[in-house]
Parts: sequence; C-alpha cells; structure tokens
Amino acid sequence: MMRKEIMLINAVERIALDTIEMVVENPYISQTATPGQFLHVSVEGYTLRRPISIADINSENNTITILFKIVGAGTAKLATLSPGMSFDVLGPSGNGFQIEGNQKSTILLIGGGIGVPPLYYLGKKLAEKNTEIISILGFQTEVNVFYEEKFSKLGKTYIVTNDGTYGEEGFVTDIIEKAGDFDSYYSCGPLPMLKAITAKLKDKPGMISLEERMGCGVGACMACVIPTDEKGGYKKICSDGPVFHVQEVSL
Amino acid sequence: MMRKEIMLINAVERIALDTIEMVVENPYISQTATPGQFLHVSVEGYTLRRPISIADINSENNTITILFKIVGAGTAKLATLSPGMSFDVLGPSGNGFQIEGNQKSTILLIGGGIGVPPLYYLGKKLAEKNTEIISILGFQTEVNVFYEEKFSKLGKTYIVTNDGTYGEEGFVTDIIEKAGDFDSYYSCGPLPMLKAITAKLKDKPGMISLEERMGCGVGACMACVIPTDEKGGYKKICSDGPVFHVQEVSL
Amino acid sequence: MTNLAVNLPGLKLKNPIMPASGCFAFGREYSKFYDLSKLGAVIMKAATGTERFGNPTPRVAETASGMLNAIGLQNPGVEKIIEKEVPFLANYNTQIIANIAGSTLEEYEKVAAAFNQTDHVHALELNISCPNVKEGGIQFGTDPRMAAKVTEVVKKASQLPVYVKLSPNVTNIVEMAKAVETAGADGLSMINTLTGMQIHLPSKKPLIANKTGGLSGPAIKPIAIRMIYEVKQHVSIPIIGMGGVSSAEDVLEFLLAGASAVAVGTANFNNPYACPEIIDALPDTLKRYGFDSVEDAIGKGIVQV
Amino acid sequence: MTNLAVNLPGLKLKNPIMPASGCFAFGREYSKFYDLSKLGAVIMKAATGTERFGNPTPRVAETASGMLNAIGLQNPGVEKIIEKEVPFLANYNTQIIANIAGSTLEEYEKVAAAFNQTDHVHALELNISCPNVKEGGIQFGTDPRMAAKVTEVVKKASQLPVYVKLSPNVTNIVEMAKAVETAGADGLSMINTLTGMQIHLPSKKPLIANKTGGLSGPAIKPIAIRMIYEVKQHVSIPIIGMGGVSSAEDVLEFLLAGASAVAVGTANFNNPYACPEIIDALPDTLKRYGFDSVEDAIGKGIVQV
Ligand SMILES: Cc1cc2nc3c(=O)[nH]c(=O)nc-3n(C[C@H](O)[C@H](O)[C@H](O)COP(=O)(O)OP(=O)(O)OC[C@H]3O[C@@H](n4cnc5c(N)ncnc54)[C@H](O)[C@@H]3O)c2cc1C
Ligand SMILES: Cc1cc2nc3c(=O)[nH]c(=O)nc-3n(C[C@H](O)[C@H](O)[C@H](O)COP(=O)(O)OP(=O)(O)OC[C@H]3O[C@@H](n4cnc5c(N)ncnc54)[C@H](O)[C@@H]3O)c2cc1C
Ligand SMILES: Cc1cc2nc3c(=O)[nH]c(=O)nc-3n(C[C@H](O)[C@H](O)[C@H](O)COP(=O)(O)O)c2cc1C
Ligand SMILES: Cc1cc2nc3c(=O)[nH]c(=O)nc-3n(C[C@H](O)[C@H](O)[C@H](O)COP(=O)(O)O)c2cc1C
Ligand code: FES
Ligand code: FES
Repeated sequence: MMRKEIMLINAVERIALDTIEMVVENPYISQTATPGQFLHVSVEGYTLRRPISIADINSENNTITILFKIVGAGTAKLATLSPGMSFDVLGPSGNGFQIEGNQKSTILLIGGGIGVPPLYYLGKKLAEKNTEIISILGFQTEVNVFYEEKFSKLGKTYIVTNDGTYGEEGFVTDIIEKAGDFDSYYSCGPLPMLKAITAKLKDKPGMISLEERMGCGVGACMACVIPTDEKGGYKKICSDGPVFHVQEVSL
Repeated sequence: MMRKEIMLINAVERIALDTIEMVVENPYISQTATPGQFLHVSVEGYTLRRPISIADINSENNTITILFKIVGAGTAKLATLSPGMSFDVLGPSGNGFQIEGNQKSTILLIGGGIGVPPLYYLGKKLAEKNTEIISILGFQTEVNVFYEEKFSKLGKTYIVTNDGTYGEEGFVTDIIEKAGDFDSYYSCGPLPMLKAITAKLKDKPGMISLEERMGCGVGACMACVIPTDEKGGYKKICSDGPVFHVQEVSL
Repeated sequence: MTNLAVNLPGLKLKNPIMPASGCFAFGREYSKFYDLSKLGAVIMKAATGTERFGNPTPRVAETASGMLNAIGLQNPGVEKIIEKEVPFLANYNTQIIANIAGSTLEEYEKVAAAFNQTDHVHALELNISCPNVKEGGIQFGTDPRMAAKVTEVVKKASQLPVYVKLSPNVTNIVEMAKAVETAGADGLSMINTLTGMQIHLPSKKPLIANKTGGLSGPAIKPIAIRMIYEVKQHVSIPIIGMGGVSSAEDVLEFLLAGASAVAVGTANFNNPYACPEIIDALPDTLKRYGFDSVEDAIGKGIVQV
Repeated sequence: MTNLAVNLPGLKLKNPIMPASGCFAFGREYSKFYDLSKLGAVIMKAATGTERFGNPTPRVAETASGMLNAIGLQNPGVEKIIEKEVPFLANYNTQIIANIAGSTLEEYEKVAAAFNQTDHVHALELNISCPNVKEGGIQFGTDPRMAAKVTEVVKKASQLPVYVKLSPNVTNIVEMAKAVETAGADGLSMINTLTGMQIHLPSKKPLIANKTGGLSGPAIKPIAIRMIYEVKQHVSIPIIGMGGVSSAEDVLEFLLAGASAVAVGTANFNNPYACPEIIDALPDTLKRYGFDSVEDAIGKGIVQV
C-alpha cells in the first residue's frame, strides 16, 4: 500500500550525461515495492511531485536505487541534494510488471533512455527465477549510456545508440531480430519507441510501462489517463499502470 | 556603492528566543559598510528580498554580523542555513547613522527588540571616537534579551522589559530620565516606540532608523516612502534612509 | 476548546475544511491515506448528464506556485455516481456536496434532478465555468444573466441547497455574485480556476492538449482573497472559499476575508494529508490570533469604510 | 549570429528586453548596476498631469511566486519628468517609452501632449488601469468603449506611437484589444497586474493600506501567456508582453505566444541584473530551440485550428 515516506539519501552519483543515480534508504518502501512501481517524489519549491521509477532495491540494506535524468527544474533541484539529506515520496506507487509464470521462458527487455532503470530491477527479479534474459538498451549517443555492465550480468545485452557512437547504430527495433527468439517482452521508454515495438511485436505477449504528466499520482485527478479503446474507456497511468499489458491500452 | 555580493556563512547561533546571530564573510561589504546600513537579503524561493541591518563588522576578518528574528517564512528559511552555505545580498544598502562631530559628547542609544542590532555597530564606532555612550535596550520579556554584555562594554546599559521579567519594568521611554544627561540620541525599534521617543525628546537632536515593507530596496519602486511633510514631500526609506534626522520625516 | 463547527444551508460541518471538486475524485483514493470522517465535507468531482472522457492528454502542467489543468470534466455520469460513489462516501461521517456541470441548461437540470432523488447528498455545488455548447461556447460563468438562468433552473430541479461556484475570469465578480443570489443561490463557492496557458518550448506549442487550462494553487490565492472580500460585502449568502489553500493560516485568511468554509484543491496533490493536517492545526492557529471559534473569524478581516 | 533586433512602431529595439513601467523608476537606480545602453528600451514609471504622492504604506506584500503592489502612481508629474528624467535617460543608447496615466480624459490628453513636445521619447505606453474619477471610479481599462475613447484622445494629442497597456481583470481580453486597435492603437502592452489582496493575520486587516493591490511576478505568467496567445490571433498590431518574466526561457515563451518584445518587472527587485542577464542568455536560448532571430520566434507557438 502506498504511503508517504521519507527517503534518506545514502549516495548520489552522476553515471552518464545529466543522469543521476541515487541510493536512498527507507525500510517500508524497500520491503514492499515490486519491479515497475514508481516513487512520487516531492521536490521543495515545486507544486507537483515527480514520478521516478524504482531501478533497484537492496532489501537487506533497506535501500532503493533511483536513476533520473536532469530534464527540467525539478530533476535539476533533486540532483543538488547530497547524502544525509532527505526528501519525501508517495510510494510504492502504481502497479508494476507481472512476473509470475516466467520460469523456464526467455524474456526480452527493451529499454530506451531513461526508460531503462525500471527494467533493471525487473531483470534482477526475473533472474532470481532463472528466467533467461535478453536485453536491448537504446540510447541517443555514447555519453548517455549507463548500466551496460549490470544488464550484462543478467544475460545477453545489446546496446544501441541512434548515432552509432556506442554499440550498434540505429533503434532498438533494428536489433530485435538479431536478439533471437523469446517468449514475451517487457519495455519502457519514449512513446514513439513503444509504438514501434508493440507494432513490430504484435504477436508476442508484452508489458509496457507508460509515462504521462501527473497531478495527484494517486488516481484522483484524472490527469494521467490513457484510452483503452475508441469508446471512451480509459485507464489511469498512475494507479492502474504505469505498467500495462500491451492489449490493455491503445497507444 | 551598493553591489550584489555573495555572503559566506561562518557561524550561526541562536542568541535569544527566535533570534539568530549570523556571522558572514564578504570582503567588499565588510570594507565599505557603515553603521545603520542594511543588507537586502535574497532568500531562495521568495520573490522579495529581506532587509536586515548590519549589527557588527570585523574588517580584519572580512566578517559582518547580522541578527534577525524569525517572524515569517523568509527569516525562518534563512535560519535553516548553516556554516559553509551562502546567500546573496544587495549591499551595503541605504544611508546609515551620521557619526561625525560626536567626539567629547554623550550619546544615548535607544533600541527596541530587533531594532537593537544596528545600534551595536554604531556604538562600537562611536566608542572608537571616545564618545561617551549610554544605552537603553527594550525587550518584550526576558527570553528576548540579547547583547546586554556587549553594550555594557560600550558604556552604562539599561535593559528594560515590558513585563519586568528582566531588568527594569516598562518601556524604554520610562528609563530616559534615569539615564542622565546626553547631547544627542540614536534610536531604532518599532514605530510606536520611535513615536514616543521623538515626542519625548523633541528638544534633542536625534537620528532614527525606520522600517517599511520594500519592493526593490534600491529606490526604484516607491514602496517604502515616508512623508516628510503634509504637502506630499517624501523620502524613500531604502535609499534615503533607513536612518533619518528626526526632523526630516513625519512619523 | 476551539469550536470548529459551522452551520451552512444544508451543511452541518464539524469543521470548515473540505477537499475541492476535481481534486479528490470521489474520495476512494484518499480514503487509503486517512479516515474521511475527519473532513467537514467532501465535494465530489463534477457530474454531468452522461459519462464523459474529457480532454486529450497532457492535461496538467506545473507553473510557479501553481498548476494548470484541463481535465475536461471526465466523469462516469450522474447515474453511476449516484449508484457507486455516493454510497461509498455515505459510509463516512461527513457531508457530501455534489458538483454539477453541463453543456446545456437541460443537462444541468437533469443532473440536479438526479441528485435530488438520492439520499446522502447534502448540497449541490453548481459549476458554471463550463462553456455552453448551445449558445456557441459562451460560458455560463461569465455572463450574469446566463449564470442567473442556470441557477434558477437548478433550484427548480432540486430541493437541495445550491452553492454556485463562481469563475474568477470576469470583470466584475460582485455583479456575478449578486445575479446568482437574486436567482436563488443558497451560497457561493469561489473561486474556480483562472484561465491560463503554458507554451512548451521544445515542441513550440501549448503544453496542455486543450491549449488553455485552469490555473490553481497558491499563485491564485491573492485573487481569491480579493474576490471573496469584495463579494462578502455585497451578498448575504455564505461563501465556501478556495484557491491556493495549503495551511491553517491560509484557512484563517479566507475566513477573515469572508469565507464561511474552505475547500482545499491542488494542495492534496503534493500532500495527500493536506486536509487532515490543516484540520489538526486549525484550533491552535485560531487561538494564536485570538479566535475561539471558526464562526468568530468569518469576515473579521473586512475593514468597514 | 542570432539577431535580437526587433522593429516596432516608433521603436528600433536592438533587443526585445525592457524594464516594465513602475519597476525601474526612471533608470537612475539601476544605472548604478549596469549600463542602460544594454537595454532594448526603458519604460518609464507612469506620468500623470501633476505630481502625485500615491497611496499610504504598506504598499507592497509578498505572495507565492509573486507580489502585490499599490504604489498609487507616485510620480513627480509630467513636467518634471520631461525636464529631469528624460534627459537623463537620453544619455543612453536605448529607446524611451513614456507610460502615461490619468484620472480623467483631460489628464491623459495633457500628459500625452506634453510628451509630444519633447525629443527622446519614442513611444507612449497608455496605462488604462487607473480608475476614472469623473465616471465614479469605473476603470478605463475594463470597459471597451472607455478604453477606445482614451486611446482616441491620446492618439489625437500626440504623434508618438501609442501602445495601450491592457488590464487582465476583464472577462474578454480580445474584445478590449480589438476596441483599442480600432481606436488607433499602434501596439498593445500586456498584461498589467491582476487585482489581489492579502490579509495580515496579526492585524486582521488587508496588509496593503490601499486594501487591494496588483499581483505581478511568475504567479501570473500563465495568465499573461494565455491572453497574449488569444489576442495575437485577433489583432494585427504588435504586442509588448509582460507578466512574470525572469529568464530567457520565459522571454521565448512570450515570443512564441505572440509577443514582439518583452518587459521585465518584478524580477528586477530580486535581481537588479535581471534585464542584462536575460539579454546575454537570449541568443543561446533562441538557438537551442532552433531560432536564428527574435523575429523568427514571434507567434510561432500559436497552433492554427
Ligand atoms: C511512471 C513514471 C516513471 C518515471 N520514471 C523515471 C525515471 O526513473 N527516471 C527519470 O529520469 N524519469 C522518469 N520519469 C520521467 C520524470 O517523471 C520526468 O522526467 C520528471 O518529472 C521531469 O521533471 P522536471 O521537473 O525535471 O521537468 P519539468 O519539465 O520542469 O517538469 C514540469 C512538470 O512536468 C512533469 N513532467 C515533465 N516531463 C515528464 C515526463 N516525461 N513524464 C511525466 N511527467 C513529466 C513534471 O513531473 C512536472 O510536473 C518517469 C515518469 C513516469 C510517468
Ligand atoms: C532597514 C531595515 C532593517 C531591518 N533590520 C532587521 C534586523 O536587523 N533584524 C531583523 O530581525 N529584522 C530587521 N528588519 C525587519 C525584517 O526585514 C523583517 O523581519 C523580515 O523582512 C521579515 O521577513 P519574513 O520573511 O520572516 O516575514 P514575512 O512576513 O513572511 O515577510 C513577507 C514580506 O514582508 C516583508 N516584511 C515583513 N515584516 C517586515 C518588517 N518589519 N520590515 C520590512 N519588511 C517586512 C518581508 O521583507 C517580505 O517581503 C529590518 C527591516 C528594515 C526595513
Ligand atoms: C485537477 C483539477 C480538477 C478540477 N476539477 C474541477 C471540477 O470538476 N469541478 C469544479 O467545480 N472545479 C474543479 N477544479 C477547481 C477546484 O475545485 C478549485 O476551485 C481550484 O482548483 C482552486 O483551488 P486550489 O487552488 O486549492 O486548487 C479542479 C481543479 C483541479 C486542479
Ligand atoms: C511596484 C510596481 C509598480 C508598477 N507601476 C506601474 C506603473 O506605474 N504603470 C504601469 O503601467 N504598470 C505598472 N506596474 C505593472 C508592471 O509594469 C507590469 O505590467 C506587471 O508588474 C507585470 O510584470 P511583472 O510580473 O514582470 O512584474 C507596476 C508593477 C509593480 C510591481
Ligand atoms: S495523476 Fe491524478 S489520476 Fe493519475
Ligand atoms: S523599496 Fe523600492 S523604493 Fe524603496
């Protein structure tokens, strides 16, 4: 159940261009969160909270890892915080990836840019079940790449950059054939990428994590809806998602 | 000349109820400011700057002491800052106390509450000229009292509290007779106090430091005017003051 | 003991605090954070005649000390609200206010009549900020005659007390208030959001898909206070105040300006506990400024000329 | 090289940035911080027919991301401004805009005529937010007929281009803009402040002595952007935009919404270097979002329907 919790910052590191990895401590969140859930982060001086995915959890140390890119005022402010300081979050928020029944299957993880982080904790949890994992991680250019090594420990990992400055050149969709066969996929990244992937993989079962600008982050304000059909049906990304089965939503 | 300067915080101490003494470092301000001038302090997250008087200067160390009372959001925020942090100010701002020609005379300093601080640096400067100094410092109640010892080193010092919990009971005006003869006076404190003092001491030359809510703090917005007569004349407290000869303004 | 209770037409409020319409849906989400019985009342999300999907996304943007929203009255329609949401809220010991909206007079009438049939709803809040599709989009909320007309229609359709929610996007708020008072309003609710816009630099177009959105949050508080202060002197019906409230001090400022109760909107988003925390802080805040009760403070900031 | 220049009626601006009226007096104070020749233009503090003392203090209050002011047009009167202030500003390589105000049509006429006699003033900004004392305090700025009337009078009294400064406290800003365009305005200046109030809890009365004050600062930016965006589509005269600008990104947002130049008010108070810093940052900001010149960006955020 979502709660308002204080996160104590243990470590802050810049791991790629404008990309911050932050390790924060909180017993409740670290014991209850599942892959694909997010934290709704309060940033001092700003009206609205910022949704940030959970990238990893170390439940022995009660720590949670988040990764965020500095794109605007809120993330810039968050990046100025240092160990010993704290911030409050609502969390764990939303519904994450369903990972039951994946034993003995092969799973494809497809992450784009700052959509990569939630797939890491998912991958770790799948790896615990001895699922075979293939990862395709797309970035704009070399300086944006992160977590290659971590994903490599989970299984075969392809890095692709749009300009070919690192790994393969092109888009994540260009690599899918090369990656070999798999049973189902999980993906998180920018909307055009998700559209391309779900179109290409329309015969495979998949789950995708979506983004939308949020008001409340708890399901009360209707800011973050996504249509489910042409007839006015909808889901709320903050509370029904952010992770959906591909068939559930219409992108 | 006023500049925009960064003040590095050296020390922060709570010296009375909700009253903070802060020692900040800045070469330019410490070399140029005179008693009665103020700093126009920027507080992160707030639209307007806060005027705070200079309470002391140590020009060898390049440090300035300010004293402020936590009365609202801005001063509360300022009080959370700690040594090593910094804030920016416009300063030295305004025109301070004129202290020429006071040699061999006796000066009465009359301070009320958070109006006491600027009188301390004034007193120190007067003392350097071997002026004889008598101080009357008024506070609401015992827990508000500060700087008694420091003023005592400058000369005879009377503390008066409204409720008599410390020093004499009553108002600063009740003590003036007792204080003995003097040639001129300097005063800073709440408006009702200044009105009472200037009425009582109308035959003595005096200078008073005034407060008003400020917009720009540099003389451009006309927020902080004080009438000088009944005919529409006025002065700007931020740039013509905050210190005025008693006759210059009509309270 | 500081007395927080306020009695208004149709509403016995144990305290003057209620979540604002559209910022609390129908209470389910926030009921996971605290017991809704703590609240003086709950104002439900706008109800329209039939289900509405609302506007395309993005629907919200952040602004300095505020936010823009253009949800577009997304709601399941009055029937489903009566069937599913009112019974849920009726489980709590609080008062229920139904916010009603529509694109035509007939739709307002239908929604008002529907709520009149049900128990547990204690008052209507009449949202007149919606564009009137029949009359070519002119807002009910910016023309005093239209506002009076819709008030009359709703009053006729329902026995429940009607609080007309005024739009601040008008030249003369007092004129609007007097028009709806004359038309039979039992109270006023003010203010709704101010129409604003943000342009998204990377895409070079309005960030909100609907282009304009309603500005709410602390940024608009001075406008709300001014309007309530002005209106209070010209009407004799009570005012539910709102616009940027996020602390007990804010609540007292609204009471002093002339509000009899206070709704909290945007503040719930940053702090889901905003309402109960304000309620807990209110007795001390009132006491600090010399008031024994909420009713004591109402309108006490108004300087008579 | 990014081209910052903009040519508007009467104004050859080397860059689109100018301090807003009333936030910069006549430039003397800020000339101690930087060379005023850096500015595209300077809009002077309002001039009235004769000297005015203005309102009692307190005249300003702080609000969330904004402030209230009720200075009350304190100024030395048009004669003294022409005699002492214009010559001072004429020392700088910048354009001078005179903001004119009055309580009657005759006063507006007198002030406009006086500036017409002098060199160095390049344009007038017509402040119509003042209450019209003759007509019982109705603001010139909230009634389209009155606004048109005062525009006509000022146009007749002066050969200088006239930028009419619109008040946002109206139901229909487009109607106001069209009325003054038809009456002969050469440009628009928008927005002036929104009427607001703050109640001071300890004294239980409005903090500002005048009770109400004008709300300015980042809080009102979304309202300014919305109004400029709406008006731009309905007039063919240029707009000087203002309301909460404090960065080069804000300037670009105003340009995209339809402003041709941008004034900076409240931001000067926290940062006396606000204008020159924005001017320095503007070329990079324009480039980052794909613009080679200021003129390129004007109105580019408007989505055609
Ligand atoms: C479920 C979810 C999980 C996310 N996880 C991550 C993550 O792990 N790491 C990461 O770097 N980013 C993540 N994002 C995106 C992140 O929320 C935005 O980058 C961030 O809110 C931008 O804030 P800002 O203040 O820097 O930008 P500003 O543009 O100043 O923000 C202004 C407003 O817009 C909102 N906003 C701006 N961009 C986005 C966006 N892409 N999605 C949603 N709201 C946005 C902000 O929250 C804020 O309310 C996630 C978004 C969602 C919806
Ligand atoms: C020339 C001058 C010198 C001063 N020196 C000192 C000093 O040395 N120590 C000290 O504690 N205080 C001093 N003050 C008063 C101090 O400026 C206020 O207490 C402070 O601004 C309050 O800020 P706040 O954010 O805590 O209060 P808030 O009430 O939240 O402030 C809101 C706004 O009102 C203004 N304001 C509130 N009270 C005052 C006031 N009394 N005078 C002017 N503006 C006010 C603030 O600056 C701000 O713009 C001085 C004031 C002036 C004019
Ligand atoms: C996301 C959102 C949705 C809203 N929906 C409604 C609504 O359905 N009906 C209504 O009358 N007001 C609606 N409002 C306006 C609020 O009820 C309130 O009047 C306004 O937000 C000002 O209060 P605040 O500043 O506390 O948010 C909505 C406001 C927000 C922020
Ligand atoms: C202290 C102050 C004084 C002002 N005086 C005037 C004035 O004399 N004439 C005028 O047209 N506008 C005046 N204004 C309005 C500003 O010119 C500007 O339109 C408004 O403040 C919005 O811009 P901002 O948010 O950048 O401040 C004044 C604003 C402030 C804050
Ligand atoms: S953000 Fe409010 S419903 Fe999702
Ligand atoms: S504060 Fe602006 S003139 Fe003094």
